[in-house]
Amino acid sequence: MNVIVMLMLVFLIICAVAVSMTKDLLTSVIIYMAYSMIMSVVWITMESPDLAITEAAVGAGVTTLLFFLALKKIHAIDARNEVRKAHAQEKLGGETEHEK
Amino acid sequence: MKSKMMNKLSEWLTDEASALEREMEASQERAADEDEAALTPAEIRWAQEEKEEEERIARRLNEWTDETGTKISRTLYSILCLVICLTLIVLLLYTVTELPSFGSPDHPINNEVSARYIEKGLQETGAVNIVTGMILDYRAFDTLGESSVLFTAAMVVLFLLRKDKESHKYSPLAKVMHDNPHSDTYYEPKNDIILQKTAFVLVPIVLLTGVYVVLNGHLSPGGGFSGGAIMGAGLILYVIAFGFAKMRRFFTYKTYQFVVLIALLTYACSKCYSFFTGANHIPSVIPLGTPGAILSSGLILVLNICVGFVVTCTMYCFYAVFRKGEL
Amino acid sequence: MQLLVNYEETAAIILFCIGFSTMMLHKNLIKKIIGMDMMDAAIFLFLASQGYIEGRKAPIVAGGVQSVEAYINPIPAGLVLTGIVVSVSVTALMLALAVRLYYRYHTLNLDEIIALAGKEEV
Amino acid sequence: MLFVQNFPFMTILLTLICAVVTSVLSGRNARRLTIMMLSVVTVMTAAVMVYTLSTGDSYVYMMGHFPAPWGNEIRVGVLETTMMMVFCVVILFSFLGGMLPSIREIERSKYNIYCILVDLLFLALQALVYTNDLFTAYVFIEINTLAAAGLVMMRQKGRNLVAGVRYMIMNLLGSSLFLFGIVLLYSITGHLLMENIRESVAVLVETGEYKVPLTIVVALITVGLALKSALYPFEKWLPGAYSNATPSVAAMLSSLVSKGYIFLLIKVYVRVIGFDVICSMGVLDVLFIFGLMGMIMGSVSAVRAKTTRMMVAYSSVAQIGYIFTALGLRSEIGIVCALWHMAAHAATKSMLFISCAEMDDACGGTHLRKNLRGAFYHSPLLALAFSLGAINLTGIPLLSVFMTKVTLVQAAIDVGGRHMGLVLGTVAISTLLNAVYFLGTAVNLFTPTKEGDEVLPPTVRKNRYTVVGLIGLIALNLVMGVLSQPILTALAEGLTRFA
Repeated sequence: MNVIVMLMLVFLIICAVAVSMTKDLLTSVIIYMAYSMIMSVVWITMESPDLAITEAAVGAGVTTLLFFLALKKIHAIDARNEVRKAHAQEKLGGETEHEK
Repeated sequence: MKSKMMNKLSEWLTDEASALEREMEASQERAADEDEAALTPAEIRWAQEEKEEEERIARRLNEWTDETGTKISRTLYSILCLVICLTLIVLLLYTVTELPSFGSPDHPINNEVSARYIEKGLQETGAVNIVTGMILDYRAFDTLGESSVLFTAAMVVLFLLRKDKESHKYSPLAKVMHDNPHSDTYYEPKNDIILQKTAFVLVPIVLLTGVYVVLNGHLSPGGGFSGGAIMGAGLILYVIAFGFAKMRRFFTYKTYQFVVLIALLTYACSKCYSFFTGANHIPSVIPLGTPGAILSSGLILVLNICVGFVVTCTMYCFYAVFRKGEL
Repeated sequence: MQLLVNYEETAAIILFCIGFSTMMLHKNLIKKIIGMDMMDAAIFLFLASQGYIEGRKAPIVAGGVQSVEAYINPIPAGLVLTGIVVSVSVTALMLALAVRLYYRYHTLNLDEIIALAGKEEV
Repeated sequence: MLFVQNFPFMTILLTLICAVVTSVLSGRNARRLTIMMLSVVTVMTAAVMVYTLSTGDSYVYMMGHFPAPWGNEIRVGVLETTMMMVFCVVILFSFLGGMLPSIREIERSKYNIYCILVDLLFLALQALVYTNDLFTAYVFIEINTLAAAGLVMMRQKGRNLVAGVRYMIMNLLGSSLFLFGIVLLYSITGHLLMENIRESVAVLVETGEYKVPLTIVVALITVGLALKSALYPFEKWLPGAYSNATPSVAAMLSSLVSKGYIFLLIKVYVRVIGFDVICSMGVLDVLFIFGLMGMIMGSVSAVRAKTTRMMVAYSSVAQIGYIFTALGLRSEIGIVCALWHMAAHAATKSMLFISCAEMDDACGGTHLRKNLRGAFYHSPLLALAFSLGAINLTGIPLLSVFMTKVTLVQAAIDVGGRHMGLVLGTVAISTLLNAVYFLGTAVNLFTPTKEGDEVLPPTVRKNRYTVVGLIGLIALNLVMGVLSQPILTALAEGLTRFA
């Protein structure tokens, strides 16, 4: 039991470092979801089922969903975002004009 | 005499407010009509002077920071952060070595407070789940604050993301994205048969689980918040599968407002009652019931249901506002 | 070695510091938000680990047993429950703010956003 | 239990109920309800204040059916009610005085959210002032932070959003550190209620156990709350947030939100840990040094500011420096001075923010030197309010801030040694700088415009809300100036019972 909990804690730390290191936002959000999931299992091993249920429903469920929605809105998921490209060009043009 | 004065005062202030509002409306309309030509020459000159000066300063700043400056400050900042972080880690780990061993019963926090919760909690609150009894009865003021935090966050999110004139005016991208019929905001699934069939089975199960967790909050793990989050997830699944048009048939912004209003008012009023009677040493008349039955533990069941409703609505509201900008 | 005996607390401290440095060092708003969340979760892990007692059960009265020796300490669990709600509210607000800022400035880099905001007229 | 003793609990619940009801009202009704609620709460707080002053004693009020270490409770004493009274009056008149700009600057369909957030801010402030439990304090700190961030962003301009996000990041960092502090404190003492922690800490100090953890706890809580109240090295978020927000919000933030955190910090020092324990830790020296630096750096930035609002915002940094310097003097008089300056600064700064924002509108521009000349001749009330605030903060006798400076110097002389020299020197420099920027501006307001200058016609007509708000704030400042000695005595007495 003790060893399993320790392994999960090590996994939590690995997850945290990975979230910090990954470049891609979507990947880091998914890793963060795994972090929440493991956290809820750790809480079960610590005899706090209330916390485990809440963390599973909120941390791994709703929070991650909100992160996905936010990413969808800022088009980090959808790389084929023409609106953004068009606007980036417009912005670049605007800046070069400003520099002149 | 007094009421007359109050009336007069309120009339005086009300007149003022409506006059102000009329004026604001008129001025907004006027502002929309008028062009920049309305500026006086003096204003234009001042604006120009201001702009020139700012540009001069900006140029100087840019020259200084452009290449080396930002890099150096950035590196310094990173090093500072790392140093702070390392100090923090060393100090806190040192603290951990001084704390009592993990899992040992003679920890300072295992004192008379927790002993009473465990030994008398069932008789005093009627809740089998001691954690629920503790947060909704012994430490109810904290939990009232917790619900207010959720309410505050919901209000600020609504304020930030609900569509209005202002949010489109300043951002071309937002406008394009809102007007684009293919964007996520307008996308309504029409015939995604797999999703719909799955949701048809799953949504009732998820909602029922949520209801079970809320209603059994005082008997088993869970409670208003976790059950509410599960029910909110059920509603979100429904909306993903069947679209906002169907959802609107029974859940609109008005529903959201009404449910949250009623639930929070019930919550606040029942807490009002129990705080008032508690502080004035009046015994509470609400029966605690037989421990273990579903209709037991007095106000805790009511509070759990209220919190459940608030959380369900708030979670769905977060989803809808993030996705569509309206409920 | 006390650090290994208190392994839950040690892990919580390490997670807290990883969250702290993620929040301070990354320029990206979403990363900052995740870092903040991890920090909060680490504090909750620390708090919950204080309440655990070896060999005892979750504080749900079963079989009419109401002795202190039977259950773990319920207070940390209750406090963490409150804390999780606060943390999720904060996350939702910060994400809404990030979306709003992206609409306005088309970037998530906080330094760029501050620079852009400094340039625009009042 | 007397009926009047129920009032603090009733005001808290009333504020919450108002906030909830406001969510379904239209903007106009929301405004009316909020004004009514604020006036009722002010009257009730006044009643409680009279009661506590007449008995001179404090009482605890159980929030629920269970006594102290098991249930939550609030504590009401002279100190709490006096501070709360000032805060109530300030928030009421700031809300009234900033009404016109708020109507103009906030989207119509979202006006009721502004009222809700003001209610919630006020709720959190009351709970912070009255609470006797550290975890409750954390929960209400979060409400305070979220509501304040929402209020900063009310205008929805880009700069407001940026100010909001900087505010949120700094404040959330602060609350995380504060939370870690109370979690550590809980795990070494086993209590969350202030009195019980105090007993445990006394035992710990006697036996010498947990010496390092206790210091770390104090450091974490201090840094967390200093971050949130914008002590000097952490003040980067402040000018943007204060100068871009709508004036009533700027007034509330500068005079209430940061003061609530400092009041909590004083509570933690005096009631939770014990002031003599804190004095032996060296945390106060750090606060003292940063307070002094804040006094100078804030004033220097204010001198260089180009708009009135920026100037007033930077002067907040300097004034918070005064409060922390007074705290760092390690003496009872120092704490009394800090408490008094919190009240005096709250009253003055809210008046300054509201009058300067209205004056910017009245003069048709925000530039400090060009636009404001001769403002007295077309908007006398605004100019009078602004110059009253300005000369008050410079420290003219018979007004409230003068008493702060006198008490601060007195406390420093009592302490003696290096502290005395540093305080005397810094107060002198800071007063000089204050005089440069505040008196300069005030004189500018009364200078008639010359022949050649173009004068813009006033763009905004005077309105009764502003008049009521400003007259209320002016009256508050004058009353505090006249009654400064009795109030200081009451605060000192309250402090002895506070511990």
